[in-house]
Amino acid sequence: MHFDAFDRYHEKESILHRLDPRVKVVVTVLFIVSNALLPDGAWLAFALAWMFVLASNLLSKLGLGYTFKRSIIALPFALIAITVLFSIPGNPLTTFRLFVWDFTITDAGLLRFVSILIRAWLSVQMAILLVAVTRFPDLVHALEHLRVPAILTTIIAFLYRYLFVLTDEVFRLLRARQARSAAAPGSRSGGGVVWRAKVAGNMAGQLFLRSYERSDRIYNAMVARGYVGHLYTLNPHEMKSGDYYATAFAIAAIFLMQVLGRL
Amino acid sequence: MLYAPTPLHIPDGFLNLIVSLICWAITIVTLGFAISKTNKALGEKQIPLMGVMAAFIFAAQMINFPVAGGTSGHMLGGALAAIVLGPWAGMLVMTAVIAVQALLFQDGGLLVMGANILNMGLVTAAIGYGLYRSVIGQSKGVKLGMIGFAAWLSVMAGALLTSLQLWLSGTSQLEIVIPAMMGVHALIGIGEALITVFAVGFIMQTRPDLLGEGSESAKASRNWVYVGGIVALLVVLISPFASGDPDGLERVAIDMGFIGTGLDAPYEIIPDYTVPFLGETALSTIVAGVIGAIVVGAIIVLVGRGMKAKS
Amino acid sequence: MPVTHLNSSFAPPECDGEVLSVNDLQFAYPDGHVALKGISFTLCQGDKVALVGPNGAGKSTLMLHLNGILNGHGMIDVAGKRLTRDNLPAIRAMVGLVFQNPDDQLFSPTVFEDVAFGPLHMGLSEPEVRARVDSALEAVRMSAYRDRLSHHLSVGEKKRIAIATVLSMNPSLLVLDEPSAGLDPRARRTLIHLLRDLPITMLVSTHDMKLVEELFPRTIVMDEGQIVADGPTCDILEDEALLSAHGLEKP
Amino acid sequence: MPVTHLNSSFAPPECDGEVLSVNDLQFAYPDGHVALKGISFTLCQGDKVALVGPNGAGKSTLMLHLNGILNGHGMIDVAGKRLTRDNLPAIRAMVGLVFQNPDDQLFSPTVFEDVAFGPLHMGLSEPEVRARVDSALEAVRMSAYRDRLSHHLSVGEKKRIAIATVLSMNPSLLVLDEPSAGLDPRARRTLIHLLRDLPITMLVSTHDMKLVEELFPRTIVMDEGQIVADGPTCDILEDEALLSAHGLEKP
Ligand SMILES: Nc1ncnc2c1ncn2[C@@H]1O[C@H](COP(=O)(O)OP(=O)(O)OP(=O)(O)O)[C@@H](O)[C@H]1O
Ligand SMILES: Nc1ncnc2c1ncn2[C@@H]1O[C@H](COP(=O)(O)OP(=O)(O)OP(=O)(O)O)[C@@H](O)[C@H]1O
Ligand SMILES: [Mg+2]
Ligand SMILES: [Mg+2]
Repeated sequence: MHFDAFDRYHEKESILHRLDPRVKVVVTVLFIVSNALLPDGAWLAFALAWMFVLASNLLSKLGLGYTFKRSIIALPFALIAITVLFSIPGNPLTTFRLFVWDFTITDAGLLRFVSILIRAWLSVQMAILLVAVTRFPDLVHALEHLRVPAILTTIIAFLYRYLFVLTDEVFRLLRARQARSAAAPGSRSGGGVVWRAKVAGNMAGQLFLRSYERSDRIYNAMVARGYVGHLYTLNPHEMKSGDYYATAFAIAAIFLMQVLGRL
Repeated sequence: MLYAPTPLHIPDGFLNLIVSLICWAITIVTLGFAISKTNKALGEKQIPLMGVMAAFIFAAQMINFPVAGGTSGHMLGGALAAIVLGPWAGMLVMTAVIAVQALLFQDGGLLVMGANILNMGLVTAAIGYGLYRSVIGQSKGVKLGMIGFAAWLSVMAGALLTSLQLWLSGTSQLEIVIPAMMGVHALIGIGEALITVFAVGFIMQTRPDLLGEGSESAKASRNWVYVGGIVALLVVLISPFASGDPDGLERVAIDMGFIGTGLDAPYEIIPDYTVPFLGETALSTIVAGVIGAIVVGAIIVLVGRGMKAKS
Repeated sequence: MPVTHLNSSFAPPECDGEVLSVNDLQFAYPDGHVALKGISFTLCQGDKVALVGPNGAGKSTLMLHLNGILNGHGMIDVAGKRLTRDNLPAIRAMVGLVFQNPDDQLFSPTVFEDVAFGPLHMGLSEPEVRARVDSALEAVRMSAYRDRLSHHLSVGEKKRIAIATVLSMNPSLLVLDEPSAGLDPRARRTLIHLLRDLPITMLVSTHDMKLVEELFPRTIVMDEGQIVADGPTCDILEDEALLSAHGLEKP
Repeated sequence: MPVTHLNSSFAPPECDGEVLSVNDLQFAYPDGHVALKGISFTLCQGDKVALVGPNGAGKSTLMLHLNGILNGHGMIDVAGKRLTRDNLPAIRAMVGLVFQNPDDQLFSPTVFEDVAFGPLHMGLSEPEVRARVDSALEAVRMSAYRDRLSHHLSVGEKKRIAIATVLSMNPSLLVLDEPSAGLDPRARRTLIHLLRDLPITMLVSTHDMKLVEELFPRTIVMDEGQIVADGPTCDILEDEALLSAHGLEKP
């Protein structure tokens, strides 16, 4: 059994795929920060940001709607923001009654709500695109170059590698449980909630032990190849002229959004 | 669903810049401590151990159990990570997990990652470890009971912090978000508590040596008990105020110096979601001009480098 | 492309009660990979059948269908009962599935708890559960291991406990995925004796052609999601062309 | 008690340069379990030797000693160099150890990084590292996999990359722990050809007696922490009493 469902990278030949991962990380973060800075109702800037996302989609050769389709992931969280519809003072738009309470939607509330959603939606699309055009190990290298402490990037690299091994293991455990979740004729299947939680807890404990012992074996494998507490890597990336131009262009575009948003 | 996003992973866009940056600042300082502590205290063996443990926490979050009506319980793992690895390593492991969830699955944003790490990684580990340390040397039953309470409370604390951040950002209304989040997470926390208790019980039964009870000095241990206890106390004190009487929370918050006094609505710390220095004053025009110049300068430098680099 | 050998189709001599019948089973994984392309076969009461084929042939995928963990298109009947969502729990009580890696099967801290999981989940009474556990451990000759921690057992011991975990459910059909992998010759020999002596219908996937030759009168060969041969083991092991076309070897 | 068969002690015909010599090696795990009880043997330049024995015999424990991951009492010399704390790095560059499970060995996200790990830690220059990686991948015929992600590979492919990770260190001695476990017949065959063609001294532990017969002129039998026989494979495989006393079987 092979669990590759977690890979978000999409193999393609495109300018964005070839761009240095550092550039992609920096531009994505700048874009998300810029979104957070845009005032409510900066429609022109939102539109420009959206164009930026669409253009990136096109450049990535993944298709214009690629990130759009996957961006619904942030939507459920919108429930949390729904209260701003009623709570911000402004001109009432409509009032409706739910059970015993009256709710009044104000224009300022609506503006805030829509703006929050747009910001989230634009940001999440950019993040989706980042991992679709950058292989995860390259992303980790970029973080290393951007001065994220080595201990964290190393943990992340191991996490990524063993994510697949251990989730495979979890799925096989879950499967084993499922396979024996039977019912005798005429009786209700399954024990109480606490018993079921105990089974899940035992699985977690079992998985912990195996992970722990695996880490021992990995350590042995590392030592066998000369590891003495320090990790060395080759730098596989080099900034080319195109990378600098792309960064310059993206910064200009993001600055333009900020200016437009405040006009 | 292979991978169920929990309501604690805040996406980008739901916290404003200032709150995001404050959370990042707290997170970075804490992580800085954690890194220097782990670098000092632990051998070379710790690198693969923490990496695989991070993968373990990630995978363990997928172990669920049917509760009722098609819903299922699963766990966050912050308390478990801290109990089995110690607080600092536990925090680093949780940070890696949250970072990968955000980077790879967009479960939680990038700019708000500082907040997410704070809520789900740092506070949960501190509470989990602190409360667990307070019962070291007691009987197994007492230990497991306290572990369950700690796990439950760690989820509640995460939910409380998330609610406060959303409120400070002007995204949610306090008197709605707190009862909603705390209510939901009181239930989620029970799942967390059960799985954590049974998982630690399993380890106590099979490899008690891994729980390393004697590993820390008495003083460090006592400090963690204080940290855990204080955070726990805060959560217990704040949540009923918050859910029952929002004005009460404001009073508590102000008394404790949480926020400056005299604010009409607390989320107007950053009025209207704009950054203060870009108002309609002469000063802001100058600032805007300077920023513009910096941006243009950066672009020129980059283009210059681009011409120099070989293509 | 799998080469289908029609001449080796095979009519079982006599069949006193069908235990399993699979009809035109098709399945694609969520990522679009078509793993089963129309599988049909039947198992009779008491049959012991080997399922062989190269890595990725779809053997494990097929086995996961037999007690409804995966569900593709097509029909599966176990002891005359159609496999549907409604009688899934009943089917699971009849089909005992043992995974390749015993570590996947054993998730509880002690042997007893693991063997008791199935019966407990079936809602049996406590004395009944204890009786089932005892007789299952007896059958794999591991009664002395009742209270041991699963974690500390050797691979061969784990394998036997894994079989006990499904025997305790009194299955009518035992489905084993690569039972001999990773065993030393002695443990493998013990396993062979154990399987030979168990009076249950079984379908066993394996890469161990020697095991196939020794233990199973009938063999099904799968490749690329299809059954490419089904017949008496002796005939199949003689067919060099068939074996080499599907990455197999004569023992 | 292991039965020691002194008559099968064995003087190698000729030896042009000892690559490995182990003398009275003893080891106990921290929990007190004595896993090695005085092991002595030598390997000559170009020898390909099988190490067999039942589960728990101490094969893996012995292998972990050969490049100093564990250290018991006794003497180990690799190419004339005594294994001590001081020349551990030099010894590790000479002894390439491949673990049974390739998932334990391939800990980097990409194939390139994994194969480069050893040379990088030896402090080689960047062009040298790249050249080593290329020739190691060439040797296991996996050059096309350089930039692949490790977790996407099949078991057979992972196994080959695991061998490449130590070949890149130009070892004088290759130590493989159960290389054929879990491979299907085709992948197993490919591995056999690969091992046959590698011109390096190797010590290989395995449960696969057929592999022993096909590939190794000399066999060492271990049981309960001792060497109970060491001699030409053909002699050992004929000695029924020896084999059955140590849970082994003729292929
Ligand atoms: N979860 C999954 N998602 C997508 N494809 C899968 C998944 N599991 C298996 N596959 C693919 O389905 C095919 C059949 O896999 P299966 O595990 O049934 O093979 P198998 O015959 O059991 O092989 P092996 O002998 O290696 O165990 C393979 O090509 C495999 O890559
Ligand atoms: N970390 C450990 N602590 C204590 N005992 C151990 C440890 N690892 C192995 N042992 C014990 O040492 C003995 C030798 O183990 P070893 O792994 O070397 O056997 P092996 O010959 O490789 O067996 P297999 O064929 O199953 O791989 C066994 O009895 C085993 O239980
Ligand atoms: Mg399979
Ligand atoms: Mg071994």
